[in-house]
This record gives sequence, C-alpha cells and structure tokens, in this order.
Amino acid sequence: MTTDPSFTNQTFKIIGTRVPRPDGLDKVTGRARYGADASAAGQLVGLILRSPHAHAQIKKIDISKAEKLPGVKAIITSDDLPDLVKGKRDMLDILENCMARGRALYDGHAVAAVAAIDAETARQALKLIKVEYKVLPHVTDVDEAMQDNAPVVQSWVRTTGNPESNKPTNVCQVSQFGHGDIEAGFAEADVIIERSYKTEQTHQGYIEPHACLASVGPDGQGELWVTTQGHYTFRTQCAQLLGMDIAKLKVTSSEIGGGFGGKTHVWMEPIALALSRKANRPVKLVLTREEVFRGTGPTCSTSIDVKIGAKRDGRITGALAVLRYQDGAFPGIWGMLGGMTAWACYDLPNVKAIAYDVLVNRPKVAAYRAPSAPMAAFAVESTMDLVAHQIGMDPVDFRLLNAAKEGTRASYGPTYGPIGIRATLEAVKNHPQMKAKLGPNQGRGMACGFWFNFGGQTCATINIGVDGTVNVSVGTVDVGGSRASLSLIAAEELGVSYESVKCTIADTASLGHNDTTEGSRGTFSSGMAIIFAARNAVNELRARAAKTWDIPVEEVEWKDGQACAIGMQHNNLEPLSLAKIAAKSPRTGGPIAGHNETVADGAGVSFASHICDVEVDPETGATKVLRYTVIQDAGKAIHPDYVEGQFQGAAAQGIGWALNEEYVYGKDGRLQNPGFLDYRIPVCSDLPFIDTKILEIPNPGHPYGIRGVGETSIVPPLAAIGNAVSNAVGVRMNHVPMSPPRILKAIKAQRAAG
Amino acid sequence: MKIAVTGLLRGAVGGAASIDIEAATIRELMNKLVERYPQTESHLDAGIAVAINGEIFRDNWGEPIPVGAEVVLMPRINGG
Amino acid sequence: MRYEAPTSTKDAVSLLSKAKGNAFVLAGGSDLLVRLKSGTIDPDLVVDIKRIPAMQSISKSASGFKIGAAVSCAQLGENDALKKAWPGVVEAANLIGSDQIQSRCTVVGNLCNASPAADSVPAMVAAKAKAVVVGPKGRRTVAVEDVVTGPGKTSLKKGEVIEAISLPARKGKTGDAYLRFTPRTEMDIAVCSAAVSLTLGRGGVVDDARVVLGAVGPTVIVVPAARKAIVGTKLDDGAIAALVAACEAACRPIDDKRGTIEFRTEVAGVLAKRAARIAYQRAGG
Amino acid sequence: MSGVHVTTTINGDAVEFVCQPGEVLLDVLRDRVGLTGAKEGCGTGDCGACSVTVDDRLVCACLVLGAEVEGRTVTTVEGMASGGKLHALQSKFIEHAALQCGICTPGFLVSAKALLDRNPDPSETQIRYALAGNLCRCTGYDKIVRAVQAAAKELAVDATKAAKKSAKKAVKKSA
Repeated sequence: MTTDPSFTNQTFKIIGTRVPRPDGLDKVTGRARYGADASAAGQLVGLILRSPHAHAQIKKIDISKAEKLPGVKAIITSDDLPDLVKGKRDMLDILENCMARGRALYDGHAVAAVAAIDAETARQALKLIKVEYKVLPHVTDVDEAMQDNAPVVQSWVRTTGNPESNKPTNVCQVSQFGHGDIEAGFAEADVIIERSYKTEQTHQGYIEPHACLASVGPDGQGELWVTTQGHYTFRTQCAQLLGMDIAKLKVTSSEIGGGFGGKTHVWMEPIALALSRKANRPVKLVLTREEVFRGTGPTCSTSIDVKIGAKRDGRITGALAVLRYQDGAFPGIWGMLGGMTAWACYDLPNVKAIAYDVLVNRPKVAAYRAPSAPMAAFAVESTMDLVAHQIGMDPVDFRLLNAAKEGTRASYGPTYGPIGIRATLEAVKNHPQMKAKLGPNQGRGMACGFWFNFGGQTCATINIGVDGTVNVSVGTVDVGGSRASLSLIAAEELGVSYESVKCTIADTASLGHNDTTEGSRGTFSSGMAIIFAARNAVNELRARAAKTWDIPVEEVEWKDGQACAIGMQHNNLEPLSLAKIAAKSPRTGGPIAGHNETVADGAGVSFASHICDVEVDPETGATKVLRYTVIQDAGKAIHPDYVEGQFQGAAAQGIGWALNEEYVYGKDGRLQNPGFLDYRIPVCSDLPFIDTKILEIPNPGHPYGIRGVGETSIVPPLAAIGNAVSNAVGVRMNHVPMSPPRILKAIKAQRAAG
Repeated sequence: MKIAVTGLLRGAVGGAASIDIEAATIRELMNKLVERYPQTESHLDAGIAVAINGEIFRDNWGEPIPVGAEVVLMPRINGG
Repeated sequence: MRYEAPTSTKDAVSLLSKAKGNAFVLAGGSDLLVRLKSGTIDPDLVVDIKRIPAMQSISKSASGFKIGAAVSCAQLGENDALKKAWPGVVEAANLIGSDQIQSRCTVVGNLCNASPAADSVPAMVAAKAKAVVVGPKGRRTVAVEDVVTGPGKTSLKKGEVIEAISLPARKGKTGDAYLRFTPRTEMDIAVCSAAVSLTLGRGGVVDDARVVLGAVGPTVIVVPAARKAIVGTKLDDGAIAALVAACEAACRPIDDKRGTIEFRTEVAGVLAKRAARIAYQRAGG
Repeated sequence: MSGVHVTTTINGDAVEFVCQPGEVLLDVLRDRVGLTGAKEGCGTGDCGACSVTVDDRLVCACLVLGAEVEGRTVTTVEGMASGGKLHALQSKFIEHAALQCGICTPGFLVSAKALLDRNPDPSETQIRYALAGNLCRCTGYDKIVRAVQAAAKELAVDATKAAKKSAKKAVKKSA
C-alpha cells in the first residue's frame, strides 16, 4: 500500500495522517446504534405484505379479518397514501414503489402493511390479509422488454429523448452522447472489433437491512430514526408524500451499516410513518434480508454492444456503444449514466454512445457505487483488450496511447482539466505485479474505470467550547469513516490537534439541508463547507483577539492555531491560542462559531486502473483471484487508511459481481435467490490481500485538492477479471457474472471448435 | 455563444448537438433556454447540469459564464 | 409451539410419538430454525436432543465408531481417531457451513434434513455408515442410504429418532475422500459432490470401492459401475476415464439457480476422479 | 403462547428471562436483555453479524433458540473488553482501520477471538477460512485480516511476558 503525493504541491500538518476514527470505540464494543438498535416506549412492530407475482392487477385487498385480530393497531394500503404530490412523476413513482397502487409491478412489491403489539401478532395479521390478484404477463429481461410484443410495465410511459416516440413502450428514454463522425472513423480504421455483452443484476449487499423507528402524532409532528445515506432527503420525501411540514419532521440518521447507493431514497420509511400516524404510536419497521433483496433497489442488468475501430499504430478512430439498461418497474437514468461513462477514459475523435433506459418487472433500480459505469466498462474494456490483441499491441500501451488527458473533450461533453488516467496507467506499467511470473492456467488482466463524483448542497457548523475543544456538525451521513477525515480537515484549518475536534452528524432539526451522501461527495463537500466554516470561525477568533488586545482586527493574523499581532508596534504581544481566546469568549462577545452553507460544485472526476491475476480450473470453470492491485487518483488522501479501505471495498464488490453475484429470476418472474446463501457475495477466503496505490492528482475545484474516492474502483474489476480469465484459459467471457458454469461452457465450446 | 447539448436534452432542442445562446450566468442561460425551447422546461425540473470549461455545476445558477468559455448542457446525475 | 429438552432417548421418543400436530427434532438447528423462521414449517412441538447423554459422544470400539446424534460437526473434526480412520467423512462433515454452523450442525441433522446436496451424506454412504433408529417399537439399524427417500423426505416413522451413526472399523489399506463443488470457497451449498471410499489389496490394486455422488439426483447416488471401473486397477488413466464415464452416466440432476444439468454432470465426474485419487493416496497407493 | 423461563449466564452475569419457545437467542439478547451489539444481517446463519459464543463455541445467535441456553454461558461483543481495557482485537481493529460501516464488526471480533483462543498463531489462510462465516461488504477483508494478525502478535507477546513473570515468581518462591 503506497501513496504517491508527487503531484501535489500543498503541504499539510495533519491531513494525510492515519489517526484512529472517533466512532471506533463504539463500533468495537457494540455500543454504536444502527437502524434497528433504537426502541421507543410503547412501540409497535411494523411488517409489510408483498406481492408474490411479477406483475398483477390487485383486484381487492380484504383487511377485515386482520383488523379484528387482537393486538393489531393499524393496517394500511395504498388507500391510506393518497397522491399529495399532484402527479409529480418522480415522487409519485417513489410512493408507488413504497406501496403498489392497483398493480403489483414486481415480485416483492409492497401491497399492504400492518402495525401490531408484537412480531408474532403482526405476522398473523399479514396472513389474514386477503389480496385478490389477477396475474398479468410479465417481462424481466431487458432485451425482451424492448420487443414490440413485450408486456408493457407502465402504461403511461412514452419514449423521451432522441428519438422520441408517442406509443406505449418499455423504453422510457434514449440518450445520445459523443462527438465527431463515427462512420468516417470506422471507415478510416484498419481493425474493427464488434462484440455484444450481457451483465446480470446485482445488489449493493449492505449487511444492515433497512430499519427505522417512526413516530407521528395527531398534531402533525413526527420523528424518524433511520439508517440512511441522506436524512435530509428522507425528510423531504417523507414530508411531501405524507403531507407533513418539513420543519415538523425531525429525521435522525442512525449509524449506517452500509449503503453503497441503496439507501439514497425512501423504501419503507413513509410506510412506517403512515402506520405510526394511523395508530398514534411509535412503529419500528425492520426489513428481513429477503425483503431487502426483493423489495429494495438493486442495480441494472444490461445488454451492451461495443464497436471499436483502430489504426495499425494503435490510434482509435471510431468508438460506438449501444447500451440497454433495465431500470426495474420505474423510469430511471441508469442507461444514460452508462452512456456517459462508457468512453470517458479515452481521447477519441469520433465517439458515440446510445443509451436506452428500459422498464421490466423487477424492483425499482437504485444507485450502486458508480452506478451504471461497471457494466459499460466491462463491455468497453473487454473490447479494448481484443483490439490490442488484434493489432499486436500491449494492452497497457494501447490504453496509454488513447488515454484522455487535460484538454481532451470527454465523450459526455465537457473538456477535462487535470486528470489522472494516464498516471494510473503509467503506475500499472511500472508495478511489480506486471512482471511477476504466472503458472499454468493463470492469467493477468487489467482494466480502467471512470467516475464523475459530485458536490451538491452542504452545510456545516463549527462551535468552539470554552476549553478550546471544537464541535463540528455536518449533515452528510458518515458511511465509511468520514468523521475522522472531516475532523482532520477542521483541525488542519484551525491549527488545533485532531484530538480536540469532535465531529457529529447533525439531525435535520439542527442543521440546514444537506444532500445525500452519494456520488463520493461526503468528504469532498462537507470538507469544503468545514474549511469555509473554519475560516469564518478564524475571523471571529481574530476579532476576539483584537478586542482583547484593543487593536484593529486587520492587525491580527491566524498562524498555527493562534492569533498573532502583526507589525513592530505589537511585537511584545504574546500570541493568543485558540484555547485562550475561547476561555475568554464569554466576556468578549459570547460563543465563537463558524458556519457555512454552500453548493459544493467543482467535484473532480476520478480514474482507476486495476491489475488482476487469476487462476482458472479448466475442469470446473472455477476462478480464483490470486493477486489484485488497485491504482486510483484520490486528489488528496485526507485519511489514507480509509481511502485504501474504499479502494479495497470497491474492488471486492467488483470481484463479487464479476464472478458470482446475480439476481436469478424464474420463468414465473419471481426472484429465486433472495438471501446471502445463494446471492453469493465474496467471503474472506475468496479474496487475497488487495494492494493499493493512491495517486494524488489535486482537484483544482477544491481548496485541498480533494476528489471523491468512494466509487471509481468498483468500475474496472469486471473487465480486469474478464481479461485475466481470457489470458488464463483463452476464452473471452461476454456474460457477467463469469460463474463456473458459464466459464466451463465457454471452455468446452472452444475445445469443440478446436 | 455556442452551447453544446448532450443526452436527452438533444431531443428537447430538436436533435441539435449545439445551440447558440448569449448568457453571462447560468441563470440567464436557463431562462433563455426555456424561452427558446419550451420542451426543455421538464428537463430543467428534473435537473440540468452545466459544465463551464470542464467544471460541472449542478445547483449554482449564479455562476458566471466567462467570455469564450466552453459550455455544455448535461443531465443532472447522481451516484451511489 | 412447545419446546422440550428431554434427558433420555426414551423420553424423546415418548414426546415425539405422543405429539399432536407437527413435531420436529432439534439437534443443531441450522436447517430447522431457518425453516421455522421463514414460516415453511409451523411446529407444535420441538424436541431438543442436545441434553440426552447417549447422543452427546463419539465412542470407538472394535467394531468401529459410534457418533451420537447431538455431536456437532466441529467435535467430529476434533476427534483424531475418527479423523484418522475416516478422513473423508470428517472432511465432508467439516465442509458444512461456517465455523458458526460447525459448532451446531450434526451429521444426523444433515441426513434427516434430506437435502440432495447434504455434504456429509455421500461420504457416510461411501463409508457404509448405518443409522441407529429408536422408536416406540424399539431399536433398529438402517443403512444411511435408506434413510432419505427423496428431497425433504425420510423413511423415519412417527416417533422415531436417530440416536447415532455407526461407522465400521478400518482394516488394511483403506482411504476415503469427499469433494464438492461450490462457487465460493465457503458458505455455499454443494452444486455437486462425490465421495469415494476404497480398500487396496496387494500391489496397490483396488480391492473394493464405493463411489457416491451428491446433488445430482433426488437422493445421493451410489454408482456400482464406477466401482466396477476401478476395482482391480491401480487407478490408471483408463480406469479413471471409465470411472468418470460411469459417474456422468449415473447423474440425474436438475437445472436450478445453483447449476445446470450439463455443469453438474460434468463436474460430478471431475470430482469423483479427484476424490478417487485422494482416497487412493490415503490408502497408501 | 406460554413463555419459557430461562436462567443463564451472559458476559459473566447471571441473567434470567422469559421468552417464547420459538424465539431465537438473537432476539432475546437484543429485545429482552438489551444487548444490541449482535446484529441481524440475514437471520439465516449466512452473514455472521450475530456471532456470539455459547459455552465457548462460536454460533450464530439467529440460529439458536433462547430456550436452548438454559444453564449455559453466553458471551457477546459487549463482554470482550475487561473494564476500561479493550481486548487486543478491539484495539487492533481501530488501529488498522479494519472497519468502515462497522455493522459486521461485533461479529468479526467474536469470531476472531474464538479463532485466537483456539489457535493463537493462525496463518493468513487459517484466518480467512475461520472468518468465512462473517460477511463484510465494506473492506474487502484486507484490513480485517491484518488486524487479526496484529492482535495475534500482540497477544503472543503478552502471553510471553505473563509466562516470564510467573516463572520469575516461581523462581522467587522456590528461592
């Protein structure tokens, strides 16, 4: 594990050190409180009844028997959730996903919910609710859903974008990206490779199921304790869907047991609040693992065609991708994101991506770590290796020759500033793994990946205590250790020790709106707000020092955590430390604070290149990952341990996706493997140590040069492993996951072909 | 000033890859966009991002657009 | 539901035979409690057998080993004598689930759950293990392969429990092995599996053998043709090829979320080949 | 529905509770005893987030009935630290950044302790297989394995020190 800071020219005192995280003790002793760890006096247990059908008309829901069961306090159906958003489609979709409105759109779609005095009573009540369904034809495969005769999932959907259409369809949008003349590019090429790929649906697989404790009274005031990536977003959505005042719903984010995009919008939280409102008692609602798989938002399955044309010298002359992503039963932008990211690593004169967003009878797709990019990268990066092979060029050299750089026009539109793709490729070339010997049936592969990263609305407050310790309040949920990084930033900016800073994730009543922790924005945007808040606090500290000394504030500067008087006339004044100023604050104007409200724009894109060695058992098709290296541009690594942790975790998710993870649907449209037994995420013995190399290519859009680091490294593994498998046993896998049956089949087919 | 249009938005501006609008800020650009191409209004509600010289702005409509800047209208996107 | 933890086999049998409604035996609970919680079973009575002394130990005698029904698979792995005599049976038992599951799961539970993919069953069948069944009408001994009659179904009658599994003593040059295929290194259910137990005669020639396949049919499959293929040989390439062909021919698998017919059939042959070689080596061949 | 009365020992304390016959130990610990350190990640024994020990055997608390622990000894993550002193595994997990979201951490700690109690000097492979019943989705396991290795090393040093100390005492006594 190494960090290469040679690109950065900033120097820091404590940024970049590996301090212990502030929430560590609570988490190793079992004291940390997650979604399901809260209780309220008099709380009820909430449970949800879900559709067993992939697509069905709900003719009647009879709750009369369940209502009479002693201990049942509230039952709700969509009748209890009227459309209060006046047909505003994205919100109505969320509401309809929370509870079916006349039609069950996928296996696991909620149709009713109950709150009862205990779990056993609630379970019995669910059994007593009688739902009359009329089963409708369904479709779960993205290519089948695009056929003219496919069952239509949502009758109101028409194709928007380019081209548009006005007839009922499952294609909700078509987006096009790119520039240049693609046909001329292919005409110029010496070599053209064209391939089709498929990837199956995967789930984020966070270990903590969704859980919340909701309490709403008849006075319209409410509280929600919930595991979420964005409690402000949850507040807004719940308030709008239930007709509550935003200010009167206080949402507190619990410790979150993983999200990866899956906890970015509401699933059952409005149901819990509605049950609580109806029963006038607190309701605790915790999903089972099966419900998490069937009823929350996995990522898309896809079908992608890629065509690359290149000259003999390795220059790519034309690049085309046609991407078909299923969004589940509600329109999304996931295909579009695939289209935007597909070619982002390269400097291409003629490039095009056509992306289709398609509806099927599966759960509403949610974001999953660099959403949509891994599938597009699998298709593009697999084809890149094929082209390199065809023209007889080393795959790393081929990528380096075509890599994007500062000034390259990105395939999705804008021109890049300083970026790190070439640096990661150079680092791959020089990495010892590239020279390590391989044994029989072993192969090495590499691949690149890209992700945007975001900023967004952010708010932070710094309060300085009379003893000189510092409270930092932020509104971005800490998913992976950001409280440590944010404390480091506050300490660096104020010039105090890390130990004197305490960072808290504020509830919605204590701080202004913050966008959800998604798009790798937590440390980037809250870090930015903290820097500005700290600078405001420093201004106040300077003013207080000036008051103490009775000199103009302009003559006070902040240096190394203390106020210093500038100029000859004050040179006998001893500097005042933050602690000294704080101690006097009651008599110099009261509490000292600094706050900042901002839209943290200027997030920098990031790139990763991965190297992977595998061994394939040619008799069973089993693949073992022997060695794995992640090289990624981090901008500036605030806390290197947690940057490495993000790289390693993302790579592990990508490896699981590449080899084993998939949603398996039966012919009946029902999910066959809604559990950790048969939805196979990697276990400890499946993986080697994952080596990392952090490159620090500063983002000019951030005072410290920070880029998001959380997502990019889930992008390369699918193709890196596919390329490694191909180099190990000579078969090109075009279907993810590359499970043993698929690899063995490919090996047999190749043997048969001679 | 040439404004590049990507993705879905092209459908709302008649399929053009770029359009001409003079604007000094993102707000002025958005106002003129809706005025000229009413179909873009629904996209504006869902969110548009504007890249000015490669830097992407999602919410900051006060951002000035320098003379001669590269301006790209992009979909507003989210992550995991 | 009622929970009882009797302290004798007799009391357990009495509780089970008198039970009204659905009665289940709880040993390790790693299958039963999953089914209980998912609502696939709705027991009126659960009889926990872990407090019955006769079911708690592994005993060795001249005739072989007796493994009590409540002995966890982890305990099997800690018994050196058993491991030495029947390494294949022990490794099969130790493959079930994680360390957490190992602390609880039992080979009798694995058998009575009657899953075609049970890890310990092919190895026990290859070892000619027998189940000691106690019921209201007394005690009987049944070959392990006759306990399971189909997926989720056993030949046990109302009120009957398996008190122990007996494994024969080992004489001469013997070896056994069990291999299964799973997509991950741990935690999966076998996609297909193979157990081989063999005895060597003079000059390293296979005198006797038993080849058993798992997860390729409704119950485990004993493959006499595979035995025939290797008996009288030193596991030369021709014998191995015949063994593989016999195993493939014996497979009657299904397509499901865990594997295809094609994959299971082919890999069952591969596993039988590899298991036979390990067993041969263990026998000193 | 009649409850089962259970007398047991949890983290060294005598505890009594009444639970339903079908209620699992995990629910008893979390909802009746107030120990929420063990988490439910799956409820089917596939994730290990609810790992605890019963009579020093590592189990998933979601696959044990509450009624089964009558007279037994249960240990959870809450019982790992002794007073103000963290167990070496706990401090090494913090030091090596072996947790991100932390939901799996209690289970990993209990499992790793069960491993080191049994095998004080495990190889990397032994650690990986011993922890295969605990799923982590954040870390890729890298830093977890390193933390367990570091804890094993520290415990070995502690054990040597303790042995030397008691040897010295023995020498003094005999003298």
